[in-house]
Amino acid sequence: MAHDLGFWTLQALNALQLSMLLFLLSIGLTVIFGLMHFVNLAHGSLYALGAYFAASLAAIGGYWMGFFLAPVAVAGVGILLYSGLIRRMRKSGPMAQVLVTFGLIFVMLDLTRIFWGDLALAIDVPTLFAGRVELLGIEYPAYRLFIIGLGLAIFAALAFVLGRTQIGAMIRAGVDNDAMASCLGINVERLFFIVFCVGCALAGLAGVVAAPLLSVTPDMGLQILIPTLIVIVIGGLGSLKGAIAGSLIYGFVQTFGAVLAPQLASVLIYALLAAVLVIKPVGLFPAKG
Amino acid sequence: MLETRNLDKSFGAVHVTRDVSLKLERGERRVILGPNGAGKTTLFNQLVGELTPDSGSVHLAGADVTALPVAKRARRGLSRSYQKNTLFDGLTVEENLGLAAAVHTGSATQLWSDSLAKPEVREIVEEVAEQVNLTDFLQARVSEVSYGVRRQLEVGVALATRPHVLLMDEPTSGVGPEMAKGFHDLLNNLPRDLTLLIIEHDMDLAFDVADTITVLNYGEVVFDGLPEAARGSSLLKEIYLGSWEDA
Amino acid sequence: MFRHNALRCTVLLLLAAAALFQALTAGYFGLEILTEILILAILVLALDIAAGFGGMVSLCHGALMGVGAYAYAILSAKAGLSPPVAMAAALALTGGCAWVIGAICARSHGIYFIMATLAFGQMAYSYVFEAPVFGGDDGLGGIARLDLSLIGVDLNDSRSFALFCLAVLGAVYGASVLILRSGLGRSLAGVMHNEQRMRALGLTVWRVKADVFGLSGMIAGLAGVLAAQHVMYISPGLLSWTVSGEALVVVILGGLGTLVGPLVGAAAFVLLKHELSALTPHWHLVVGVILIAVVMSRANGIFGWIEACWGGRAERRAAKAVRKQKTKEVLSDA
Amino acid sequence: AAEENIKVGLLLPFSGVYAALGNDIEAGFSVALEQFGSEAGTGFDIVREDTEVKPPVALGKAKKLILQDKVDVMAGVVSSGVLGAVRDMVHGAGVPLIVANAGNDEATGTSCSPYITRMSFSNGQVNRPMGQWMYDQGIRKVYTLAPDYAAGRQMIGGFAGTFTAAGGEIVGQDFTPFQKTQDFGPYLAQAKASGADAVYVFYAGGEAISFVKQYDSFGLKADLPLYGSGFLTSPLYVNAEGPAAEGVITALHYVPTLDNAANAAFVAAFEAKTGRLPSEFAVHGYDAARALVEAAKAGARDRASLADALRQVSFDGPRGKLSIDSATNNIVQPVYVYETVAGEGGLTQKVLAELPAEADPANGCEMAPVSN
Amino acid sequence: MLELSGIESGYGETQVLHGLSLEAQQGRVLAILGRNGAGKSTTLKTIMGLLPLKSGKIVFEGKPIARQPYDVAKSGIAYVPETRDIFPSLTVRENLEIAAKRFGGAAPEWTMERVLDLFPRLGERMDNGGTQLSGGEQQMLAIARGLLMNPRLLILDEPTEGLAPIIVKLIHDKLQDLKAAGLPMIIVEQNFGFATSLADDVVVVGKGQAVWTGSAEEIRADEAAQHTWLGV
Ligand SMILES: Nc1ncnc2c1ncn2[C@@H]1O[C@H](COP(=O)(O)OP(=O)(O)OP(=O)(O)O)[C@@H](O)[C@H]1O
Ligand SMILES: Nc1ncnc2c1ncn2[C@@H]1O[C@H](COP(=O)(O)OP(=O)(O)OP(=O)(O)O)[C@@H](O)[C@H]1O
Ligand SMILES: [Mg+2]
Ligand SMILES: [Mg+2]
Repeated sequence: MAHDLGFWTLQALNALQLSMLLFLLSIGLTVIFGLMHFVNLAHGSLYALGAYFAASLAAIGGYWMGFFLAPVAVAGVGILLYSGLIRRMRKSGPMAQVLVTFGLIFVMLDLTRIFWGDLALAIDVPTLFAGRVELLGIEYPAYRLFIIGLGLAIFAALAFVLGRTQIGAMIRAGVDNDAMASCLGINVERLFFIVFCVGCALAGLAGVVAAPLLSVTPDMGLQILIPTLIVIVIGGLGSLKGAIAGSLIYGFVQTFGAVLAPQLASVLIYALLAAVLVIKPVGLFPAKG
Repeated sequence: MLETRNLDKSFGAVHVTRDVSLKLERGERRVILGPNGAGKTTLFNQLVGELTPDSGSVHLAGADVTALPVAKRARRGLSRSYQKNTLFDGLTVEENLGLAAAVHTGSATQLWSDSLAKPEVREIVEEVAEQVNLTDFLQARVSEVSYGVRRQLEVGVALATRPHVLLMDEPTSGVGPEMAKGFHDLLNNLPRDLTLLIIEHDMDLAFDVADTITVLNYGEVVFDGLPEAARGSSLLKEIYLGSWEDA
Repeated sequence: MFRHNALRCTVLLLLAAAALFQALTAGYFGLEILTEILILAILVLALDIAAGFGGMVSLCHGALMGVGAYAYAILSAKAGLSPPVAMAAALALTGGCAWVIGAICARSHGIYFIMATLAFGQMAYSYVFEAPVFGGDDGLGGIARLDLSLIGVDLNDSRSFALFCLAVLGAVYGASVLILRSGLGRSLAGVMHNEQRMRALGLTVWRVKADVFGLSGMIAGLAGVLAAQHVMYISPGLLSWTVSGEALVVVILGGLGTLVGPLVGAAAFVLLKHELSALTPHWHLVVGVILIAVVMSRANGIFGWIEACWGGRAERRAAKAVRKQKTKEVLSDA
Repeated sequence: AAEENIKVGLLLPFSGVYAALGNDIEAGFSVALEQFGSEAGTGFDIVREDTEVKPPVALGKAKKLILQDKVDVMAGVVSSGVLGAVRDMVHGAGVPLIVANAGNDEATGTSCSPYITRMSFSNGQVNRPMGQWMYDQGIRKVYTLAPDYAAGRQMIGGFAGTFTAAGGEIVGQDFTPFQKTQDFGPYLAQAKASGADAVYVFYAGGEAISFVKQYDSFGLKADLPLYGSGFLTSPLYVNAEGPAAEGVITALHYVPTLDNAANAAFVAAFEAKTGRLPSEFAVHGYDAARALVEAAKAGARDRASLADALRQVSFDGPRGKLSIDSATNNIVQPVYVYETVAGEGGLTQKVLAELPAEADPANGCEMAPVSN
Repeated sequence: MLELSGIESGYGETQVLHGLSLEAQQGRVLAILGRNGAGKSTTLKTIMGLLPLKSGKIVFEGKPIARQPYDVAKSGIAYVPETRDIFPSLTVRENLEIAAKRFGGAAPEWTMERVLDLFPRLGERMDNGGTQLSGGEQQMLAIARGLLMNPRLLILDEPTEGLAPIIVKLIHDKLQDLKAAGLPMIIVEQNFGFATSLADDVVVVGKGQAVWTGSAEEIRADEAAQHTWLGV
């Protein structure tokens, strides 16, 4: 098959779009996971929850209602989780956290089944981004371009907050040594609470954004968990740079792997993960060192 | 016994080891002095292999070991203690010493016998516990003993590999005068053929135990010679020995 | 470092007695469940050796178990080797795979180690899933059980098979204790507590990790061989990461690094699952809530909770110190 | 009295990815029992077990049903893996099993059993007729896509075989990692670049929804019409697919819009019970129960007689005339080509053609008859 | 201004302090001396709320002290721990910036410039990571960080540990200045000379209790006490 330039542009955009979706998801996880050292395996469930909220809200008030309210609703669930469980778990070992969040996956999976049923739901692409756009000589679905743009915008905003502001430095300090940080008069508890909620909201946002593209099913959270973990581990925990790099690598390897080496498509990303960890045991851009 | 040739190391723009060449004879006891941040610990890390120098080489007993990993150098008789305690916190003092002795006696990877129960390991553990005054603490968990005891154990673990060359990074830092004195006695009782390289801020101790003194400043060897010469050196006084009591 | 104490011995004896009683008296479904517990127990023992005593938290033990199962199935059903030979070969193969994975992942820690092992597990899963020789996702049937008729035991009988699994589990437990008490096991404890220092003492750390991971993988492979013989049919689902995840949950639920705890965890988990799934299709929900409750009780799993009730002050202190240490280690690696 | 009742074990997934299918099958099953149960001359006791779509779990549950509950007959099984796992057990114990979904060709091929009767479909069966039909529509070059697992390969294989035999050409084929592919963008670009006249796919469940929507969002439907196995636009998912599914042409053994009396009765009863239109899965459950009733009507009561009677059932059901192929115990049924079109209450299925029933080739099935 | 009476505290079930009492006075420097493991650091950690108070009372400026480190800091106490606890993922500058607060109010106010004047070495390392500093540099940073909080009470745990004598002298001078400016301090020290030359009052801790209390001159003169309690 001879492929022209347009074909490769299209694939590059596909890769970029997948990357940005993963970025939205993994940045939330890396913020909670890397910064708070909290192993939140239930992050994928929050993503699924975001999609479900969006589906229900969209049925009432259209896509944009879901877009704006679902992340807030997921953050609300985050608040419940935080005050009920996570605050008490922050100082427990990672093993206890794995167990609790594994339990949460089970619970949330069944709760979504009880509330929304086993059948897949769907949301329509918002009319603003319906259709396709002429770009670089090809036609590309506008909604996918929207995802790319949204991902980049969130990346820029977070890079600014974490890297350039006082609050970003305080978050990192609290992560390094929360006892000492509180001795310096930093309200670590409140800081982490905010961080956790933002992380949840971002997971919810990823769910909302993914919903029109995919289908909304109870197991979507579990399905996305592994890719997300791969992204943050390839990139290195806790760093924004790592999350974006990991997402891009995942997106491009997955997309071009499917095109160039279809029989290896399912193994390729794992092989890459293993290779990265052999060469750099802490990922490409870990937070420290 | 231990030699470096033109060792050089930078962290980004910070040049921490500048062309350092040292030579320790067998049985020599050398103290490294130098202000904070002079690069003493960094030098140790390069000697044992935890850091790779940018250029230059490290020689142990005549052989170039620059490319060898930490463990292989250690098995050739190079042992160190750390400035910041690096112990097996959840285990007892006895087990801490036993692990080191087991590696030394080669029983650390055996599948068919308990290394810590071996007579040759037990013997070393008891000897070392005696040497570093830990006989009473053998059954205590490291996480539960005081800092001073941990400091002694830090040296004890290094000794339990029965090294030919022992590097000690501020062994008396943070311990009281009483323990510092005990440490002094320990040094005096160590076999004379053990080669010692010690980083120390305690002048009295340094001048007392040292056969030779090396002074580092900004990663550079600024003095290398006998203690007597060091004591009189104005350079040393200026960069280092200013004492608050003189004020 | 592994220590046997009165509490552990008591719990162990009680477990063995309960299993034996069950094996001798239970009906068909009871034996099914018992066998399931016993096989899971072998798997979680393997995982506890690596994770609880070596800090190597693995998400590929399910896959290793699958490798053992598939190796046995292919070698016995397709290559026509006799079951004992196929079994030995399967164990050797799994041990070898695990050794290589352990050696490659040795430099990673904490979550990185988990993900590295996950990667290998998923590679094995994808390969088996998509390979037509292994029956793809439809799986492979017609697997024979070991023939012990020489000593008058018919393993095709559910009761005999359950007793056989119990015997194997006993042997594996004994072997695990020996491993942990050996020079290798001691060094492993050292590596888990402070890898840097072990290296500085002259230990080739990656070898120790690889050796232990290999042994652990071999035990997981044994669980796989038994699972294949038990079900007499295997499918790629065995290698899925969720199996590893569930095993990990069982180990933590039971009590990481206690060897006895995971056994309790295996029994509790399987029984809970069966009781609940009979009651409601939403048994995941209940299991999830129970998991959360156990952790919130702040003990080191069920066994930690038993320990606390037992009340030995010294015990508790020890457990706490060790746990704290572990926490610190995994965290500082992350 | 209770002793004379036939004890039926339902082996279905009620949790896990196929829970929706399990529920639909069960609903169909009970609708049929309500509708025809009185004709059987005996009652039915139902024991349900959740397979969780995990073969070892399913086998454990099957053992429980067979050995402990001592059921006379079992029905269910959604995934082929589960069917593979329980096959030897069922065959060995001589308990009849009515397969209500799993479609792998081997089940009524090399590993067929006189005790296993399939009332659903086989993977090859529902796709094979489409090869000739599409060729007859003037389509010459086709690109195929399916998930990379046994069912995906068998479905595509069934179609490709007849399509190439008719003179068509498969210009490209992709098998996407099963349940790991959420973004079909890369594959769609490949298909577009391949120069095919049409695309033929098999996807089901969540993958089907994502696929259809993404296919539409790239604007491919106009130049490159989408065909496939009918699961792609099953009534279970088609509403989630929305307008993207309009105009997609697929083939399946059942759609709820089939125009016959039996179907009208079924649809009405099913809607009354669940408030939904029945899917092909519901009809599997429905017909499985119906077959059971037919067997009981013929006087069968115990395992052996039920097994024997089940392979001889034949009736006019919602899908048309059904019978069991005595050579393989697989169902013989017509296949319907339908287009998904906009209707009053959402999307609906417009039947374009009924392709005649055809028995599967024996596929290596050798079966001893059940002794009477 | 800070008064501890009969406090009991420790790590989990290991009780370290057994009814320790001491008092730090407004405008004065209190030195806590004692052998290794006596419980000096434990006392400070208990004050800061890092360890639970099992019994006894801690009163700061007439009010019972809060039990969360954050609230303790807010009430005007700055703490320089033995282990320094520099934040590794922050640069030196960020380590300092996040501590810059105005909780207390001892004039003159500490600003970034003043702190860098005090420790010029830090100025050269402003954009380095916190843990890329040598031990001594980290100690300077920890003290600088405490000062930037502009505390009403400064608590220092072994501020001279691992420092070259020239830096020790520098720190001594600077602490002397702070004392002159009226900043109350509590200092835990191994360096007897350093501590007693700076302090007004001295408490010797032994086995978790205050075993000797008096002025700095007294302990300097009292060789017997020195020998008994400190082993010098
Ligand atoms: N984390 C801990 N867990 C249990 N016990 C501890 C812990 N830290 C210290 N201890 C114990 O508390 C006692 C007092 O320790 P502390 O650190 O207060 O001593 P110190 O007077 O500051 O001594 P040093 O001069 O060595 O710093 C010691 O006996 C020590 O064993
Ligand atoms: N990993 C690193 N990255 C960057 N710079 C480093 C790193 N480690 C050390 N340094 C710098 O190297 C210099 C020397 O540090 P080193 O720890 O060797 O000093 P030292 O002589 O042991 O001092 P001290 O007596 O205070 O322990 C310091 O300026 C330190 O900031
Ligand atoms: Mg140093
Ligand atoms: Mg102290």
